[in-house]
Amino acid sequence: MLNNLLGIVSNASEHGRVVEHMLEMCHWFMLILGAGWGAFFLLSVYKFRSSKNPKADYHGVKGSVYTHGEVTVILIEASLLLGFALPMWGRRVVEVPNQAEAMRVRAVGEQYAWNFHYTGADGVFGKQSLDFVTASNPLGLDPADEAGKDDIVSKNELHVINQRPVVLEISSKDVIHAVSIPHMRIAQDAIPGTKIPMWFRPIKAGKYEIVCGQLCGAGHYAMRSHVLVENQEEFDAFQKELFQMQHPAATAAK
Amino acid sequence: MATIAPVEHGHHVGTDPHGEHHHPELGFWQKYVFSTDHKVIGVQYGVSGLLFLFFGFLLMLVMRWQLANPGLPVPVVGEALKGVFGPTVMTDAGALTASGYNVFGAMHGTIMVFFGIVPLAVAGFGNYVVPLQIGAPDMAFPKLNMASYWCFFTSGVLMMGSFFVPGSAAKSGWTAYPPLAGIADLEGGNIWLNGQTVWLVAMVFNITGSLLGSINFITTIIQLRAPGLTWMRLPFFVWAQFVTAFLLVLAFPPLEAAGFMQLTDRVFGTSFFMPTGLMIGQKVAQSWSGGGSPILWQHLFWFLAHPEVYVLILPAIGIVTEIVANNARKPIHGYKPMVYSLFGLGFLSFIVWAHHMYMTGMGAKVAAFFQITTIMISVPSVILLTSLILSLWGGSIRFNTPMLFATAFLPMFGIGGLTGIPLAFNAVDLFLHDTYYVIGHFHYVVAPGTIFGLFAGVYFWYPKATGRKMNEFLGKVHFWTSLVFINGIFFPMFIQGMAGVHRRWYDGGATYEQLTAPVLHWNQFMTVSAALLAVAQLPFIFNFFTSWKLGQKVGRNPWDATTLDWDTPTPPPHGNFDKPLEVFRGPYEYSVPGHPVDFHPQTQRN
Amino acid sequence: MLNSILKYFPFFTDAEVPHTVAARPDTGLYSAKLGIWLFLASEVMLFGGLFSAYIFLRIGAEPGYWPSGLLNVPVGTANTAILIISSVTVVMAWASLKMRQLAKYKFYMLITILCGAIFLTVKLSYEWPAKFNHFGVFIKKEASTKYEDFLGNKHLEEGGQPPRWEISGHLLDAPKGSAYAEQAVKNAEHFAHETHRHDFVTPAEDDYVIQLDPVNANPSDKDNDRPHFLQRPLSDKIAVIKASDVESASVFAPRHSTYFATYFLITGLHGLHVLGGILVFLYLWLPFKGGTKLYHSNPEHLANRVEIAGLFWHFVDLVWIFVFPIFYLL
Amino acid sequence: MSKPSHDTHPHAHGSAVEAVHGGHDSHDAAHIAAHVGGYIKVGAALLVLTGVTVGLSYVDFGSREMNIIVGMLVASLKAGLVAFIFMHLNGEKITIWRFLIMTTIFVIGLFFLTYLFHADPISGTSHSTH
Ligand code: HEA
Ligand code: HEA
Ligand code: CUA
Ligand SMILES: [Cu+2]
Repeated sequence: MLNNLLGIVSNASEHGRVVEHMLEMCHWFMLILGAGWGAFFLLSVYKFRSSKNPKADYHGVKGSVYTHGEVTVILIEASLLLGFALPMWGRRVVEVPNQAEAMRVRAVGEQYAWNFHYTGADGVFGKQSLDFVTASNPLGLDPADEAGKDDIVSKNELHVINQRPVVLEISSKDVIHAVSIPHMRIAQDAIPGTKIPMWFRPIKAGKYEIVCGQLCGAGHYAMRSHVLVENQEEFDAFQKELFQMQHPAATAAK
Repeated sequence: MATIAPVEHGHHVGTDPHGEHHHPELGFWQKYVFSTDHKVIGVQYGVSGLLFLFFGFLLMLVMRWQLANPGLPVPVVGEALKGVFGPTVMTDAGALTASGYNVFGAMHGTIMVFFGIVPLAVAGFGNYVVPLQIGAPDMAFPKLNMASYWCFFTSGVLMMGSFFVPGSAAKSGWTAYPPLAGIADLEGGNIWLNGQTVWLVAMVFNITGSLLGSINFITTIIQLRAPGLTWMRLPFFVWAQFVTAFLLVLAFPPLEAAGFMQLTDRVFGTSFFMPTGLMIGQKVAQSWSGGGSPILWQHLFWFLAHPEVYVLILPAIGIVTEIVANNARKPIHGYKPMVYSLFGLGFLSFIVWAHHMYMTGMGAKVAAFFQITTIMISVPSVILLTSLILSLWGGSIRFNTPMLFATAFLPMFGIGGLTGIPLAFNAVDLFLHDTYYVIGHFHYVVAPGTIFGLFAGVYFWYPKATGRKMNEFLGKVHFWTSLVFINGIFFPMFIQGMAGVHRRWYDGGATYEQLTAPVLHWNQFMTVSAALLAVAQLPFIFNFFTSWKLGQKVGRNPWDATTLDWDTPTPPPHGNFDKPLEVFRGPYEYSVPGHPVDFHPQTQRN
Repeated sequence: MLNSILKYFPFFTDAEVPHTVAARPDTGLYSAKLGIWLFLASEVMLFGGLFSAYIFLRIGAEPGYWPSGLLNVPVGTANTAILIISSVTVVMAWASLKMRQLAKYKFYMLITILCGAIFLTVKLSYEWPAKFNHFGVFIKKEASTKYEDFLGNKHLEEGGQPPRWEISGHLLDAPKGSAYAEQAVKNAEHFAHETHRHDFVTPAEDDYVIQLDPVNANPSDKDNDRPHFLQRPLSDKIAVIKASDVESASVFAPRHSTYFATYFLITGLHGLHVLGGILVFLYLWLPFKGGTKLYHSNPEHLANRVEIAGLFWHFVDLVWIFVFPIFYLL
Repeated sequence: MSKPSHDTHPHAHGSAVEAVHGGHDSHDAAHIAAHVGGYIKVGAALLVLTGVTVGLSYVDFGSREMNIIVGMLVASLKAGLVAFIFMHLNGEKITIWRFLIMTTIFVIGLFFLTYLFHADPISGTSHSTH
């Protein structure tokens, strides 16, 4: 509720609900704490202004209510931490969905675009090498590699299948970018030289913006791409279309 | 030494006729420019800090214009800006370019943090007030003190000069993350004379200045306390400076090391932060041998930069504490827990740094560690803030200008601090990282937080430094307008952040139609608030300069305060004190039951 | 007024700040002593940052990209000994002053300064320049089998050792009249040209002709599995390496590899500290107002200064004690 | 830091006694003279240990890591000698000890945590090249 009041974007991923829930609790905690403190603060300021209370009391507040207050704060924070935050992160980084269940996509950033690399039908990424990189082969796919014969690469559009987990293997060619998809409640830096997996499970079909979440140069603000959450048929159609475009020879042979 | 006879003295409001000193007159240069007197150096630092703050604010005004009106020429001054900053930064029509936006953003952050707040809060107030409050004739190493300022000055000149090198100043954020910062401005340019390289060199000078200053502070506080001024009788501001100085001494050097490394990456082609196979355009970058790690920079940077944020806030908390005690006319509630909290904060701030790096792919163990420490660090902050709020209870609060700013500091810091809590949780930070929510979080702590604290300090100690008070009416105008407009800038940031608006966007988010549609209109509101905030500073600037000559004259102790800084002639002479000192009690003995007046100075025997 | 303060702070110096010479009773310290230790604490963090970067990068380095045994161990050992001796002499110099033996002080201080100077001279005249004559080529992994004769990766694998991707030696020393002479001269020209501009080379269009280091000349020799104490001369074997097989090539300059980058940065910064120390010692040794002249007016003050400078010097020695094994031996 | 510190080490120079008298006295000088022989012995030990470091680096302790650990242990021993004897840390004042201990904790944190970051990435992270 508080989240909505603050205008949070709608959620489109499974774990997003948990994130939202946690954020909601944080905000309630902050609101109550802030309101309590604020009320006390305003009361003190009003009640003890010198015109009304010309003589100050050397001893001030007595008793230890405030110690209890502080202990409560600590307890609430600790429970948020131990009850939600830590387990959640543990799940996200350890329980990465397996090969069979999830779709794997490589997301490779460059100034100022995203390349999304799909395995194609065989489920295996083709070999890549820096030597093969050209403008038309931005990921340096080895043309001789069998596993790469059915791979496809899409620019600035990530197609995923509704309800099926996606593991993004995020990396970058030049500087640090970040894949941030507010609707999916995820973000991960794209660090050159490192490939980091990050996963989510979309639960609502639609087209959502992917933000480049790290300053990457003058074009950073416009490095926008989209994630398209589709059903299986739409996805297959997309895959086929791209395959025909990127492997004209193979298509012709068939 | 301990047996020296304590000196009786009575009520000592009013100037001391014997205040002037008996030293040989120094020339102008020695007295005001290359001075080793802590007060002169304090004023030098303070005024430099204020000017840099103002400049950083002006940069931000141009940026805020751009955010609200993407691509439109800056009104009135657009042409002039083009003339000054050149074509990288401004278009012919006088609008900010995308590079220019990044230049201004990086420089706003750098200038505000390292050239504005730290010099004003730590070095300015620290230099001026600390020796006075502990009853010392000067800092422990006066020459080093001077060297510190001139190191800082050099770094300031370099940093400002960097606007005028080819390609303009640094444009990779104040965080200067490589590889972006490593490759910036190198192609075709001069490897030495370009924004990022000059930024690094300037930072090395800045850091050196800070280190010299901090060593001096710590030594001074340990060695030069007046007799009887035991540790638990120190004014809280001194404690705050003490811990701050330790943060600087121990956290800055790793950044200095990192600065050297980025420098050699840029000029000697080493690859500390450059991974193998880096491609620029579609070509493998041959200038680096590879094998480095961009993440290493982030570790070394945040190892400093997290303690640095406490460097920004602690002096302000110290100032606010002084002013709250003085104007509530009662002792601080929980002085000792506050001191322990300071140490807690100081200690913990060294082991939380990776909460800025949740996005870099950390595993469950490391993430758990840093989340736990980050949550732990909020506890001492809560104690500090709670103690301050409780200190108001039962007081007889005088709402003069310093007190207004100090009072407003409390809820403002509260909002900033509270919004830090969701960020501390890794899984939530996934959603909020690098959005305007973060920008809102930290501006609440640094702008209406720290800056208000510093304004309070300026109004409070101005009479000590100049012998005249600043105008109360103008002060109140300054306060109320600033309070309203500054919230007008920063509160909407939380709303934008929740909607997914990210920082460092040249067009304020116009490209991302889907995300920003519901909240884009706030940009206008915030920008107008920022402009009005600028107008609201005019009374302050006017007041600051005119009161120097025209303000109401005051004596030694215009605020009826208890600490030693109010026990010197106003303004204090070279050597500071005109009488032997001995301290008999804690710093905030206000409204002591049975005492005839409502304040009991530390030096008064009974 | 001044007098009344003076009475209160009996140890006023010209800067009018107490505790510059004599200790404050409750801390037992004179200010500069505290100051230098704080400075050293910050230095610990500075070198700590650098060493932690070293560890981070070394752990992250792929096998075969962190060379060892390239530095001259006898020279390094000698330099270590020299620094240690200077640490002894500087503490003796301080002790002599404390015992008010000016002549002895001057003698020990002189030795300290000389040791520092020798250390730096060895660095600047031999150790660093030697690196700039030495050349290494990292072979692309795909191409490494072609150069198995020089890399010996099979042998290394059998012994459970990390692979080797680098071939090193002298680029300029192809024997006159040999089949490669012409090629070598061409490379030399290209190379010299490049080094003068920056201290790194972009791969030449031409192939590299290298007179090999003994290790690369004989990579499968068990003898070469561990670095040698004494460096052995170049072999007279020559390798020709195709430019297209090269991943990166450079003299042993900072640019060469992350190992050399850290080596030059840390030893460079350390060298600057040595230089700083020498200058301070010179000042304290010569009859300046703050130097030996001070002995006659306030010997304790001079002793303090020497103590402070000495603490700094010991710290510089202490850093070297770690630098030496890390870069030379391990 | 709140109480005046008392020397725990009787040989500490710059003691409170000296401070009050403003410096040197014969008592002090005698102490120093007693130390001088010690300095030379420590210097000799350091030289020997340098030799040991070099020697040990040619002994195979089973793995490179072990060799590094052994090397670092010897280096730490040497560093300890320099710090405690030459830099007089053994008799140093409590004030200095306090912040040096802090410094040590933070440096170790810096080393350890950055290392941990390396050792504990999100599972499945890979580094593409060297
Ligand atoms: C002075 C500066 C300052 C201070 C004090 C803080 C304090 C805190 N900060 Fe903040 N922070 C910054 C400056 C500061 N920060 C900056 C500059 C950045 C961004 C840098 C960049 O990326 O460019 C940042 C970013 C930042 C991040 C990274 C976000 C991201 O990039 O994704 C995180 C995450 O954990 C964080 C957490 C915290 C926490 C937990 C505190 C805690 O210490 C807060 C503790 C305080 C409280 C808990 C308040 C207690 C008060 C009450 C309980 C009373 C309430 C009363 C009323 C409302 C009347 N901060
Ligand atoms: C101490 C730090 C500090 C301070 C005080 C401020 C103050 C302000 N900041 Fe800034 N800000 C940063 C540190 C700070 N900022 C950092 C680190 C970043 C990130 C940079 C990056 O992305 O790399 C940032 C980024 C940042 C952004 C995001 C830009 C982007 O990501 O695209 C915005 C946007 O509105 C902003 C706005 C403001 C505004 C309106 C103020 C106002 O509050 C300013 C108000 C200032 C005053 C009220 C003081 C004026 C001074 C005087 C009046 C004194 C004059 C007196 C004499 C001359 C005697 N800041
Ligand atoms: Cu890519 Cu920002
Ligand atoms: Cu932080």
